[in-house]
Amino acid sequence: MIPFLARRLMWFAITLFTVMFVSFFLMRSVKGGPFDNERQLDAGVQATIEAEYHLDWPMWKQFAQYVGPLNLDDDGWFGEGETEGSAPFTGVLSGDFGPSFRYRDFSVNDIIGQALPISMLLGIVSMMWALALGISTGIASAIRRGTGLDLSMRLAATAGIALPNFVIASFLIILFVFLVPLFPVAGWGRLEHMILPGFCLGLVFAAYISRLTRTGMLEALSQDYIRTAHAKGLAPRTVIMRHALKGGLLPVVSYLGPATAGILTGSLVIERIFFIPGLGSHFVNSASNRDYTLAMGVTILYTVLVYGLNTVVDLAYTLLDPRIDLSES
Amino acid sequence: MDGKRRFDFGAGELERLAEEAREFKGESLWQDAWRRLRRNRFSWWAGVFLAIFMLGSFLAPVFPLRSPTEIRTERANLAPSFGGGDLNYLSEFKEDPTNDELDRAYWDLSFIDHGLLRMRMAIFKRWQPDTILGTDNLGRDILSRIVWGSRTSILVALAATLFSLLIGVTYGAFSGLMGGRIDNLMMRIVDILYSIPFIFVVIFLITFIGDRSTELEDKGIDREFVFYVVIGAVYWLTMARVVRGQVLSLKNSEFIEALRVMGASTPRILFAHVVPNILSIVIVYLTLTIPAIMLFEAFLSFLGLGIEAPKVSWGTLANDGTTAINPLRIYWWLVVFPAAAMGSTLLALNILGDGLRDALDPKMRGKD
Amino acid sequence: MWRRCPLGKIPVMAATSTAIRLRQGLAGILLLGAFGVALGLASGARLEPADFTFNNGSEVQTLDPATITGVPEGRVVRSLFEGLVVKHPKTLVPEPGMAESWTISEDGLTYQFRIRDTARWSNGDPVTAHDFEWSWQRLLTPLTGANYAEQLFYVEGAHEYYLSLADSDAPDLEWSTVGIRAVDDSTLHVQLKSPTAFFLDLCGFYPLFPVNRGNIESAQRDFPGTWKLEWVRSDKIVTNGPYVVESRRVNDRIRLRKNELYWDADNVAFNSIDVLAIEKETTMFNLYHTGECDMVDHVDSKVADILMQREDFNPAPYMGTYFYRVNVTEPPYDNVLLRRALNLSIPRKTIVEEIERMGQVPAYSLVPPVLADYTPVECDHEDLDRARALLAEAGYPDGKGLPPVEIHYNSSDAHKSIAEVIGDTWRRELGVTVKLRNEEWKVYLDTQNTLRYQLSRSAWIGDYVDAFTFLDMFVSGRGNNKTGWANAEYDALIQQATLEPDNTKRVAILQSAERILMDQLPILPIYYYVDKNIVAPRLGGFEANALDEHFPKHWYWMDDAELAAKREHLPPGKKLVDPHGPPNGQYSPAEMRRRAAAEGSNR
Amino acid sequence: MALLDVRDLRVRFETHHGVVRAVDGVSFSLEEGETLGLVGESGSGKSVTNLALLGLIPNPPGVVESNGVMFEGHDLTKLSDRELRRIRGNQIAMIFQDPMTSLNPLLTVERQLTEVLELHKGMSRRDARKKAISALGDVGIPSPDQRVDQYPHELSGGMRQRVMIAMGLLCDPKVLLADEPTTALDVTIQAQILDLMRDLQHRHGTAIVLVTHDLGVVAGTTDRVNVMYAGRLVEQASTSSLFAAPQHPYTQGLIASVPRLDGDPNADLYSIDGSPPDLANLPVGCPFAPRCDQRQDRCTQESPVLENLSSDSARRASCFEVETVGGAS
Repeated sequence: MIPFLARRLMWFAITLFTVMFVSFFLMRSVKGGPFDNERQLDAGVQATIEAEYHLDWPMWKQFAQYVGPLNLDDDGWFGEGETEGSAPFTGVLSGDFGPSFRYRDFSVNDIIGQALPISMLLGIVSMMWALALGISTGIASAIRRGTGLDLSMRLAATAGIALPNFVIASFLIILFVFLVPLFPVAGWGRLEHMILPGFCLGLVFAAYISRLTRTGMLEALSQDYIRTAHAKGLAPRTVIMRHALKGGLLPVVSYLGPATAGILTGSLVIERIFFIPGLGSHFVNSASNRDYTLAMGVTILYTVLVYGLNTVVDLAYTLLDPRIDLSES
Repeated sequence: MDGKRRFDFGAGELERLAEEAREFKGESLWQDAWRRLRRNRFSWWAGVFLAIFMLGSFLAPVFPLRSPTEIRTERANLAPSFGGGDLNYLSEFKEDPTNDELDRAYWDLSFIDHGLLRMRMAIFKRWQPDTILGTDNLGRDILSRIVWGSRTSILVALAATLFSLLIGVTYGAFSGLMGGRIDNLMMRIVDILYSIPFIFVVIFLITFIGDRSTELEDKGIDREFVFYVVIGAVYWLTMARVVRGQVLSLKNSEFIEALRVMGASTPRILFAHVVPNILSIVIVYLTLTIPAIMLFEAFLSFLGLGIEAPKVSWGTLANDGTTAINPLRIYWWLVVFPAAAMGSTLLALNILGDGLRDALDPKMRGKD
Repeated sequence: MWRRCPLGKIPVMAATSTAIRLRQGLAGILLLGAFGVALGLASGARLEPADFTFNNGSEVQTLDPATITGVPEGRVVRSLFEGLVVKHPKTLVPEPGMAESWTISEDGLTYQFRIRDTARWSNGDPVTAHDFEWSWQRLLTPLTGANYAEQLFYVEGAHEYYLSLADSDAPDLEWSTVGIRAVDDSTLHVQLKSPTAFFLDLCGFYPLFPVNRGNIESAQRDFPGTWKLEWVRSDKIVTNGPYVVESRRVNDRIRLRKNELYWDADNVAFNSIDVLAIEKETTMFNLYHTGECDMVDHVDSKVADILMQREDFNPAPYMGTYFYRVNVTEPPYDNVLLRRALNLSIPRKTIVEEIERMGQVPAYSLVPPVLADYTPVECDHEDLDRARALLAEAGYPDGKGLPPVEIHYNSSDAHKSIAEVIGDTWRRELGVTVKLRNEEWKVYLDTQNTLRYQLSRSAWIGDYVDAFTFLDMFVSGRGNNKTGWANAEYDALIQQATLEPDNTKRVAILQSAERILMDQLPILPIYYYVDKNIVAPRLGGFEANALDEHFPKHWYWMDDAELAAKREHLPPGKKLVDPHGPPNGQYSPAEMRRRAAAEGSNR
Repeated sequence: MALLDVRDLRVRFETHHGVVRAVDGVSFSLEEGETLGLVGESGSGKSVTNLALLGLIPNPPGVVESNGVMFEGHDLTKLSDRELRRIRGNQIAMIFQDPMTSLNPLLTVERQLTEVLELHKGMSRRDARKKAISALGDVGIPSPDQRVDQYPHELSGGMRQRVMIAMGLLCDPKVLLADEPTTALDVTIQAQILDLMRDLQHRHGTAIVLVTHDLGVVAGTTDRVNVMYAGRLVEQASTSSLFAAPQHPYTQGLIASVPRLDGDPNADLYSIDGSPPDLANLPVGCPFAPRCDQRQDRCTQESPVLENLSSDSARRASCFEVETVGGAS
């Protein structure tokens, strides 16, 4: 376990650095800057602002400053002490993601701190709903394989990935807000605000989970030990719940890592339609606003989440499947 | 026969085993899969539906439809209606239009499309049906936009899938064949690329390449091409992993071992034996990637980064449609029909994909 | 990372029974835990509804009045801060704000403002002339990064002062060289360089709003690295307007709370206002429709025809023009004949009637016709025959030989539709090929700034009520010119206008400048803007005006009687809708007092 | 009366390739405490017979018909699922060929043993655990109190089969259906397992149906033998008489192909030519005819029936070459 985590950590560091490096330079190579505006700034003012955020520095130095915690000054080398106007932030390694260029009254830490809990809450709601729906339909469809039930459930599951979620969301709003007024149309703060967006967001994942469960269950049900369990006289329900389900859900478990990351970043469409101040919109907005620091912040956050979640999933896997030995590699 | 027969493990026996393996995995695999696919009624019909759809989409210029770009604001937001005839608002074609005039009515079309359009004029003259599926806010014909949009969507999906296939298969196969440290390193790189939020990458690639479009267009690289490459570049990762896994398991399998013992060269093993085996999984993956890419194209349209006007795609249509949904008045035809076209195609692709997977899965062999 | 344990190797570690139980209960525990967290978070996030909620269109960049430029920022900042003057909500005529009175010298060069004694910051400190002097000095300091520093360049010595600070090589000028002086706590003296007819208007424009020196300097002291974020935080920011910031969440809402120390607090009705940052049109309209939002700042044109028949939607013209910039630096667009041909064949009527559909007016000039004293000079109206003739004269009969016309715009449905309609007409009527090129916002801006386009979609909205805010833009080499167009005669006329104290003569000079612009056509005007606010019928104190600026300070809920009276005067054909707000209204306290008095006298 | 009386058992699978008659008219009986061998090549229907007895053939595609599978006065094929489950694992237990796949890899040995006791004996988890440990001890597993908490993959192949046997014998069943219990094991382990089974049989008095293709196993373990070919019984005899004088040509072939220590080391080993028939397309006449070296014309036209030998009324065979009571040669 410990060597496994140590190795993970090492790769994590490498991955994180690579991601930071690539995103940083990728982002800067795109035209347009954070302070471009429809009303063109006076060239001097623009230069002043850019200098304040060190955008006039050579790229490598900006990167070093961003990663931190270094104290670079305007002359290009390690400065002595902080000077006025320099060092708008102390660097990622000291936990400071810097000020946002677009939302100038907030630091990236503030923004993530506000948005992450909301995204996580929405993510949890939709993930739970996706799991409940996906697993139950998946099991039912595996058990009743080849029947009408199987077919209709598979069709329903496939329908979840056959339409863009903004189309589904639009239909749902017409249906459950205007025709049958059950839910609020948009907004965030109360429990009933989460239901429609949670449903829309979870639908795609429910569809995938349902398919994975079905395949996993079919695989598990074809195993010899299921025959053994039947031969023991166990009721079909016990056979499925105790003997097949655990193995059948293993593919779902390994899907949870990417799925959770996907739910956090893929919520953009849902956030826009339902006006939810979550994290998803920052993935796109920060890029289109050239909000370099926020974009880097969410990218790093995403990397950490994906990596962390995958590690958690691998650990959970060992709890579910005793055959897996983490000390092997 | 349960060990009742003693094998003489000489070269001849190995040859036989290899032959058997090839036959089993190669030719009969396809026949077997084909048979099983035909038996799976839903997948079969999904396939037939798709084939018809693809053909229809290719033949779009032959259908008696208005140009998808023809704006008739006096006929905006018309509900679906039937009927037809030599309608007076049909003005786009003179008797014998030149290619330039055709391009003006549509966009820069290929010579094939010019030919098809002329064929249409020869068949239907100036006749065309009324707005069967209604018109949008600029009075453009929805049916025509859906049919022509299918071309863009299918093309984007196919091209991007093909591109992801190209990179993914090459990378994955190479990694799997090399094995060891190289494999490990190559897979680490894939892991790292996975960790970069890919929405992000796409937006950057689109803007990055987009703002160099003027220079690139001289080299024949337009926005649409960029689009294929960008999406393809994002989707190759999964492909690489899948292929690499398959190659690894094949590499260690008995029949490859047998071929190696017989002294078959690596390229021969690769192309004659490994590739056909990977193909099955690749085909399954394709039918599942195409829908994913179509949805992604729709997502980009939602962000306003989709296909450029005047061309249409299902993504732009679906997005246009949803903006027409509001509590005051629901131009339902603007969202229902594009959604239905997109939904049925993606559904069919998914069902076909499932069917192919079942048909090609060796474990399912001989079962139903 | 892991793989299945090979059969031969068997770790002889027996799992403890705890681990086994953990394995079996894992899924359940995880699900329960997640559900618990969800419920906990959900119950903690409840927020009481505000007295009034409106959509601001997008998240504000900052609350610092000196550095903002956008319309959404303006709406919020005007509720938080107040300048020397405030504008009348309907006529936009300057009225006393922080300054209770002022005097202007005969030559129009000297202004003397008297700050009102009751002017208070939200922390209780008095607002003094020194606050204005300090804030304006801050505005004129390049390090502040003020986009609108130029609005003070009409002041004596201000431009020179600014330039000397911006140029690191030149010696800095003393602040005393600038004509801004606090004579005492309540007297502010301003010396202008040239008679600027609209200087009073500028004093009500947000860059010239005062900010609290103590507020900024204490943040500067306590948070040296991050003071720029710190002083505007909702718990720290000190304001002098009708409202203070109670809370903020990015991409969600700003909760404004009535400032009880505001000098005119007695006339502020709403105790709290929520400012939403919804960007999606469908969503904002849906929220309005369900009553969760009482005012929406714009709507999708697809529903315009229905909305036009409703009492809550009354678009009115304002100072904005939609036009195409033409890059005149490169052939073939350096040919004025071609520009004229294109201009003569823009289907403006179709665009306003079929795409925009909210009563927009086809534009034939840069300056919109909403100014009382300025009649815009128009270019020629549509004439397809003449367009074809001009095109032939330019050397492209029937469009032959003309390379594809590329229309450049930023990604948006409306811009796309307009470009499509124009392209369609040019294609059919002129025989030219048209290519559309959409670009993501920042790239689009970059393309415009670096003149790498042929035709580019643009718009301009006036900053203050004067034609100058438009015409000044196309002086050669100006940052917002972005067409490469340079005309010495035009430049001279604009310069001449700034020096002319007589308004009638000044207008005539500006008109001759616009005549040059409309003759040379570096821009192709398309339509004039209308505001697109949907406003709850019960909302009182909301007036349409030439700048589409609105003042929450004046807003209140009408009671049923007043609403009924207002509905008496609706134009015919308007449908009534849900009025929003409480039936008994929520009048401003002053109005309540007046009514009570009136009732008393009746009795 | 026999403990288990199988009368004319037929199992067919309805597939798209046609109807596969996996078991075609098999009748036999099992006396208390005896060991009955069921021998044949793979695909001869012996495992299917076993599964059919306990109603473990999935339907569809499997269809089971018979004139009765009588166990203690009940016809097993007529029992409801619930009643049948009460017998499975309790009075008739089953152990399977491959202990690797027949044990659930995701559950501990304890869980897999105790669930049988909880189900059939209504024991508490604690008591069941004690009983499970002692049962593991009975089958010769060292330190059973530790092994009981392990997972199948942590045990060796032999141990796993011991666990299977322990599982089968937990409820002191009257009948143990053992489906190739030693096939997957090393020869030395095979002997140990067989000894163990014999030992346990003596102690518990369980009757065993031993399905195997290994004549060596049959010779050392069983009291009587049924030989199956292509879903039919071709010969029934006591073990000693079968080996002494095999009657059916197939049985003769089987016995001749076993290598003998006393045989000529240089002589080629005998093997039966050809391969077992396709059960979906059985040839007319005797199914063994195509491979039979004593084939007559009649063999390819008529199908022989299983009849008592005229020489030994305790034996039966189905072949025209053999002198039977009913058949004239």
